[in-house]
Amino acid sequence: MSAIETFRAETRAWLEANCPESLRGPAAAGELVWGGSSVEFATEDQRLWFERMRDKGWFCPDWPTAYGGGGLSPEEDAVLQQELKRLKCRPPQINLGIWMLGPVLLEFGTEEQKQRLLTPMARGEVRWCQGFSEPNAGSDLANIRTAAVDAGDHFVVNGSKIWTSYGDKSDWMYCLVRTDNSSGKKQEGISLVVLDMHAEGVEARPIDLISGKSTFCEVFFDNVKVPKENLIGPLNGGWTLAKRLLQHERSAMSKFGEFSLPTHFDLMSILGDYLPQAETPSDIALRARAQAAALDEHAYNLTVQRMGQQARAGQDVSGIAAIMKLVHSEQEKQKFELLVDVMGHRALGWDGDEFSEQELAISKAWLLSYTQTIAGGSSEVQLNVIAKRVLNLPDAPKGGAK
Amino acid sequence: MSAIETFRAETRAWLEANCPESLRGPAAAGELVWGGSSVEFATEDQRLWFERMRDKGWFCPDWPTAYGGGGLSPEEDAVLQQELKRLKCRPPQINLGIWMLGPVLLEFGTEEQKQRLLTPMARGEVRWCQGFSEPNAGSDLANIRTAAVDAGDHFVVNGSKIWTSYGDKSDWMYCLVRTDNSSGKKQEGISLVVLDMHAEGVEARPIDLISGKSTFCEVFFDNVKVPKENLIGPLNGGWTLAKRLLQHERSAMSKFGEFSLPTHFDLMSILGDYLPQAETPSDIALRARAQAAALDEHAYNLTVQRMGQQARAGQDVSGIAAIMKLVHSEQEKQKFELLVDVMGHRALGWDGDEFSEQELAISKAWLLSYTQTIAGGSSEVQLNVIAKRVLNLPDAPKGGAK
Amino acid sequence: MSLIYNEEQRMLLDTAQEFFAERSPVASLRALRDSGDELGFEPAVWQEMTELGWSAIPFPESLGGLEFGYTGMGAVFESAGRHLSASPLLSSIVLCGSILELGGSEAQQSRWLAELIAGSKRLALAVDEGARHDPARISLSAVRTDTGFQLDGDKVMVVDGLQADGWIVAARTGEADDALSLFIVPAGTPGVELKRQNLIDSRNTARLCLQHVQVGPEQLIGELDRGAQVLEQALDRGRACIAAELQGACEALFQTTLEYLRTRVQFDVPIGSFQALQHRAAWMHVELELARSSLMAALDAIDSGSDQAPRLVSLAKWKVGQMADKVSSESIQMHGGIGVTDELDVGLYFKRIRVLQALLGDADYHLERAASLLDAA
Amino acid sequence: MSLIYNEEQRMLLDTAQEFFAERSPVASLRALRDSGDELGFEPAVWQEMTELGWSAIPFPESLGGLEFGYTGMGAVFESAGRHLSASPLLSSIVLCGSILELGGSEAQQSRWLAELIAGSKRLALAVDEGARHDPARISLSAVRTDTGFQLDGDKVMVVDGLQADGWIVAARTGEADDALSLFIVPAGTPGVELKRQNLIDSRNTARLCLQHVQVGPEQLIGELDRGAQVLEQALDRGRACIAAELQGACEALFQTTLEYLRTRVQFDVPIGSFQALQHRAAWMHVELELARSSLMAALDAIDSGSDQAPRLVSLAKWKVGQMADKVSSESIQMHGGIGVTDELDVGLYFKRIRVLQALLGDADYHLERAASLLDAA
Repeated sequence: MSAIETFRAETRAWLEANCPESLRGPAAAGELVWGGSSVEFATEDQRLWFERMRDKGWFCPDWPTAYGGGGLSPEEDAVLQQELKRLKCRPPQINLGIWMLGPVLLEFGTEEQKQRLLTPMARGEVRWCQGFSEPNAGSDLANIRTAAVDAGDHFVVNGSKIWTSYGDKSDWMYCLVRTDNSSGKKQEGISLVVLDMHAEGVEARPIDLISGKSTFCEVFFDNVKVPKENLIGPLNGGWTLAKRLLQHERSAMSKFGEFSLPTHFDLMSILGDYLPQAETPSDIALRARAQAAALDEHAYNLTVQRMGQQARAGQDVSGIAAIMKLVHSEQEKQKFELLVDVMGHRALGWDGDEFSEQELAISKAWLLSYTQTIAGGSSEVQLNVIAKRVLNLPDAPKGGAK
Repeated sequence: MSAIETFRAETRAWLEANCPESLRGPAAAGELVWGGSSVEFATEDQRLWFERMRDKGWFCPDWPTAYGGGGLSPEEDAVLQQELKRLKCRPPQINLGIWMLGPVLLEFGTEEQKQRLLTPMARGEVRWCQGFSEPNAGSDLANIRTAAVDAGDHFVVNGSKIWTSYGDKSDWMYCLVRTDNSSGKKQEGISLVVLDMHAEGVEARPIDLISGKSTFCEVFFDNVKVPKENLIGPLNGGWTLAKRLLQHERSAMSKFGEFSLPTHFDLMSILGDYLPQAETPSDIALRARAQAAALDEHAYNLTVQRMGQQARAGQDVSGIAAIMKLVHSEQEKQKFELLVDVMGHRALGWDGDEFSEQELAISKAWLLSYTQTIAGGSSEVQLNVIAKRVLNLPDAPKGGAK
Repeated sequence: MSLIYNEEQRMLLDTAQEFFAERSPVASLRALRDSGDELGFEPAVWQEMTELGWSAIPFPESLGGLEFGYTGMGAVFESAGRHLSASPLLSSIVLCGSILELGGSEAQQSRWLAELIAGSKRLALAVDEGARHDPARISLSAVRTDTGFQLDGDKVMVVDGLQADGWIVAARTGEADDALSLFIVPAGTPGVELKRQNLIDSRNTARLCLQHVQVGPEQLIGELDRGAQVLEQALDRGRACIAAELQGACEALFQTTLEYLRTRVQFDVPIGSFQALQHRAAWMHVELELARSSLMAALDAIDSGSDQAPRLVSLAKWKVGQMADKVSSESIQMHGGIGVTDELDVGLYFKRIRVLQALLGDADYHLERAASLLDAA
Repeated sequence: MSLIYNEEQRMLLDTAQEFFAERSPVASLRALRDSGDELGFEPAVWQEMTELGWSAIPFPESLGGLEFGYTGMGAVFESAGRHLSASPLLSSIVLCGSILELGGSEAQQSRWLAELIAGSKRLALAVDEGARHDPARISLSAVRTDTGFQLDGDKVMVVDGLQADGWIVAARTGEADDALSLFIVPAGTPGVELKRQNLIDSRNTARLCLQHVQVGPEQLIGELDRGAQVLEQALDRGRACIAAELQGACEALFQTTLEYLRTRVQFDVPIGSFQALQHRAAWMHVELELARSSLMAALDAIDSGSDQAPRLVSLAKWKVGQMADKVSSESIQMHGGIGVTDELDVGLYFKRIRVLQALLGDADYHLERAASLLDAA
């Protein structure tokens, strides 16, 4: 047996022995464990699985053991991922720091920073949030105004961030700040810092959305002191690091999505509940519209599969990858619009006993679907990217996306 | 009885006595008389009506009698138009010169030009065509390259025009030419000239469209001599005149449309023929799509009416007027797409006995409908105009429409 | 056919715009929502509306009305829509008032109509039973008893049903599709229960549950089994007014969106200079104009007593509804991130628009109705 | 499920691209059209295609085929679509060849199949009767006689029907929806008349009129009344190949349009820099990608003998058809004035695309079919 086969056998055995049965298979919303200083476990199994994986260093299996990682080779890491998937093990924790900041710190951080920041991160002791978007920036990410002013051994940060997921529950933030206003090009003069969310002058307020309470926060900085050793990478060189971070966002999001039970509402089955027999012409026409949407969703799922096959065959998938977020978010919105047509006022409930739990969940998901075509790169930005990078259409003399 | 009432009574009596019965009511395509040197009459009635109206000066009732017009006051002209409409008299001739060039000549022409050009025009002896569009211009009308070079007492014209209706059957053309290349702004350096289509070096070739033969021509100029007295308005001042001319285009087109039998295909009645009973779900859904399109057409027709009422009430109609061409041409295209869905291969015929006359007419009209969203200001240009002039959205730093 | 407001109607429109802007702006709706107010409108505002005579607009003079017609009513609804102003004008005046005007006995009219117009009493109409509007499928039953009628069944989407002084209930009294009868059920009648249906628009919407509810014969409106025609006529007036409210809401939302496009700067230029957004905004303008024409035709057809009124009302509700779906969706998207927060009013417009779209028949319902009325013609 | 071409299929694709580009470019179609050629394809090109083995691709080795499958066939059709290349590959090989392979007797197979593959004979399939494809409503009748069968009725949209060596005719032989039988009618049989249906795509399309046509019992394919299943299976293969041809045509047209957007200058900039056009082009790209995935799934399902094949074929024909309508319309509009002239090839693509969209079931037909197959599953 080769070394890697041995590793596979051992890993499989360890997982089978150590991953509690109750944590195999997808988790319902709210049942995932978020690592951090105030980590909470809903069950004893969750605690066990968290601690066992932590102690193996397998929160970050491919990081060096020096920083709390598992020290696995890429081949071993791949085997571990396969075995986790085979057993349908849930991730022992969700941690944006590990998935997004971690790789950038490994690449760009100083030795001191790696020691100080990576080790507790790898032990799941710190909950991280992201401070990129700002109220005035929108799709124009580089339009950063939150200022970090040099004050000798520290920066003084003033400004605000928006769309910070779980900003009110996080321990630390990695954050883009403006450290130089003199350049005409706004991508210059931006720096990446990490800051303590418990520091004086930091306030995180959850944002109310059209769908109600949300996990997004607006975060305000009022003369927040950030020690200079918390600058990551070069001063004014943050834009490059930010782009690198965002490259990790997609895979982080997909990891998150893979393990949470999808709150997927199946159009045709709900249609079957509310419109069991389409008898009138308008019901028949409505059903046909729904069928078309369901077929389109099928075409999208086939495209996900095809992208995977092309990638494995070593073919360029940039043209397909560029459509995925756009298509998925627009199809979801379209699907909920159809559900509202089908369900009538049953999909227009806000709260109260008059509507079933599923009906209220659909109303909320419908309203939230409007967020999905805006957040994480609006549909307009996606279309611009396709036009320019995939179709090679010429740049307008000036301008870009909403 | 007031003078105007007397005029109305006399006019009514004259029309009733002189407009042949056969020329009351709309004309089928091809049954209209086109004035010009080789005017043709399909019936003796057509000749009579043409000559009688000509001799009254009523081809151009509101022009001065000095130039062959009828010399009517605006009030009298309005009465004449009402009475013509009351009796449903067809226009005695179609003449682009009278409708479009005439008013501009009256306003900007020299006395000599009015004498020389207006009088035969007013007698229906000259058939005029328009030479504005060029192959490289498209929606960018000012991008005129056909050059008129000063050669002492005449210009030498080289270049070509496209989309000239009936260029091959016309006697004269009014034409935009470039007389100065030195300006950076392309609207400058353009002049308006009239030229003899029978002159040496002029060649008009009908254009084949995707729908088959068309009445549009491409017109080529190979060292065509144009005497300087044929320059209309100031040298290099043609762009202002061209804009004025185009203002007359809409009313000219509507006059043309008003009197020709509309080749209108009624969606719901054709649907009734080809899909008398919508039984399958797909047929029922298709019928619902057609019904929606028919309702939209109804909304458009109501909007035409509303625009008229607002205009008569002295209200601003620019916001409505700006949508008319866009909506009508897009709805027509949409309607034919639906007809193709309804009629299946019966709408895909090109020629031959295997298809009825109406089926072949629908196929051609469908293909031609693709021309309508491009010609006379593409849908993209219409949308730009609405965005900028009606909605006051800001200009892009640079750019415009396709 | 007149498709524009005349001078008097225009004056009314201006007055109403000013009134709602001052007395019932969007902030009022937000306050009602945040306080969880069950009534869903401000009684003082409603009182002022009645004093301005708006509750008397549609009724003949003989019944204490102004005979100003539904085009005038449309002007008021349009203005209310612009500011998302809540009042029982639809439920108590247009719907229930119409039923009493068209089908009520003199006794019923004298008992109720003056008080409805004065705003001292309110009635609410109970029609819908299923998830979507479909008066042909009413199943709530009314059975004749020795002393009158017994009503049993549930109604949903009863607009302004909570705290009303009574309800007009459409009940099935025979097997034929249109064998419907209309009954007044005064508040306080035993067996009546109300539940709040808290919808996304935060208005007063109720489920009305009737269990062995006894009403006297004097509560029957018009003849037994013959209520469908009066009901449909009243519903059509309501639908036209809803379309007017939708049109007003969409025009206001569109103006807000245009203003955002003109002023919001990204990538160093106003986002309204991006051609893709310009073209989409231009299409929204197109839809608003087409919808406006359909709306005016419907209001005019009601006022002129045209037999085309039902078809034109369905055309209007369909076209305005189509437009409203598009305008409300696009407005959120064009506002970007801030558009999905509760901070802006965009979401409030969106939610009210979507409820109005569903109310008394959504676009699908009215497409089929318009088409079938055309086939029948 | 494999949704990408494997290496061998990719090589075939490259070969086919080169072959059609050189031997049957769009100019060939234009020439055939302008000469009014009734055959609609070039026999020499067809001969070369058979020599390259493409007519043998789908058949088992036992029948003289290459057993290369329909994914491979899709590669050839896609390439033909890119260049609008005409050949009887669909009619004679995919449709009629499949019927003989799936349902033919040994005698029938040995009489026809080798010659079809060699290109020395051609058969054409006669299915459609109405304006739109609907095999469930076939009414052309075949009645048993002393000597065999008598066929009476008309067929339309018979692809490559003119100058064929025979036709496979789907006839009704019983009252049940699927009581269909398939007959070979050799050319020269008395009572057969052909009329050219000159469609916008200038191909060989015929009306086939059968009047008291007598065929012997040896011309019946398979069992009496049991033809529907073989027919549907052959049609599905045809539909998948049509979808492949459509996909190829649309991809080529889209490339042409992109090139035009990049190079055509108006208002001093390339029109492809206008954001409104960029976004529309991006949506075309999206549709092409979704259609491509559906197409590949259908081809793979046929090759793997999946019971999902009919549903996936309908998904593909629907999705590719939807995409094709959009891409063909937008391509004309984006080319502006020159796009509606016959000078450019855009119109030729448009016309062929629209005929292919209608062929063997348009998007509406396949939406319903895909949905009903899902319901049944």
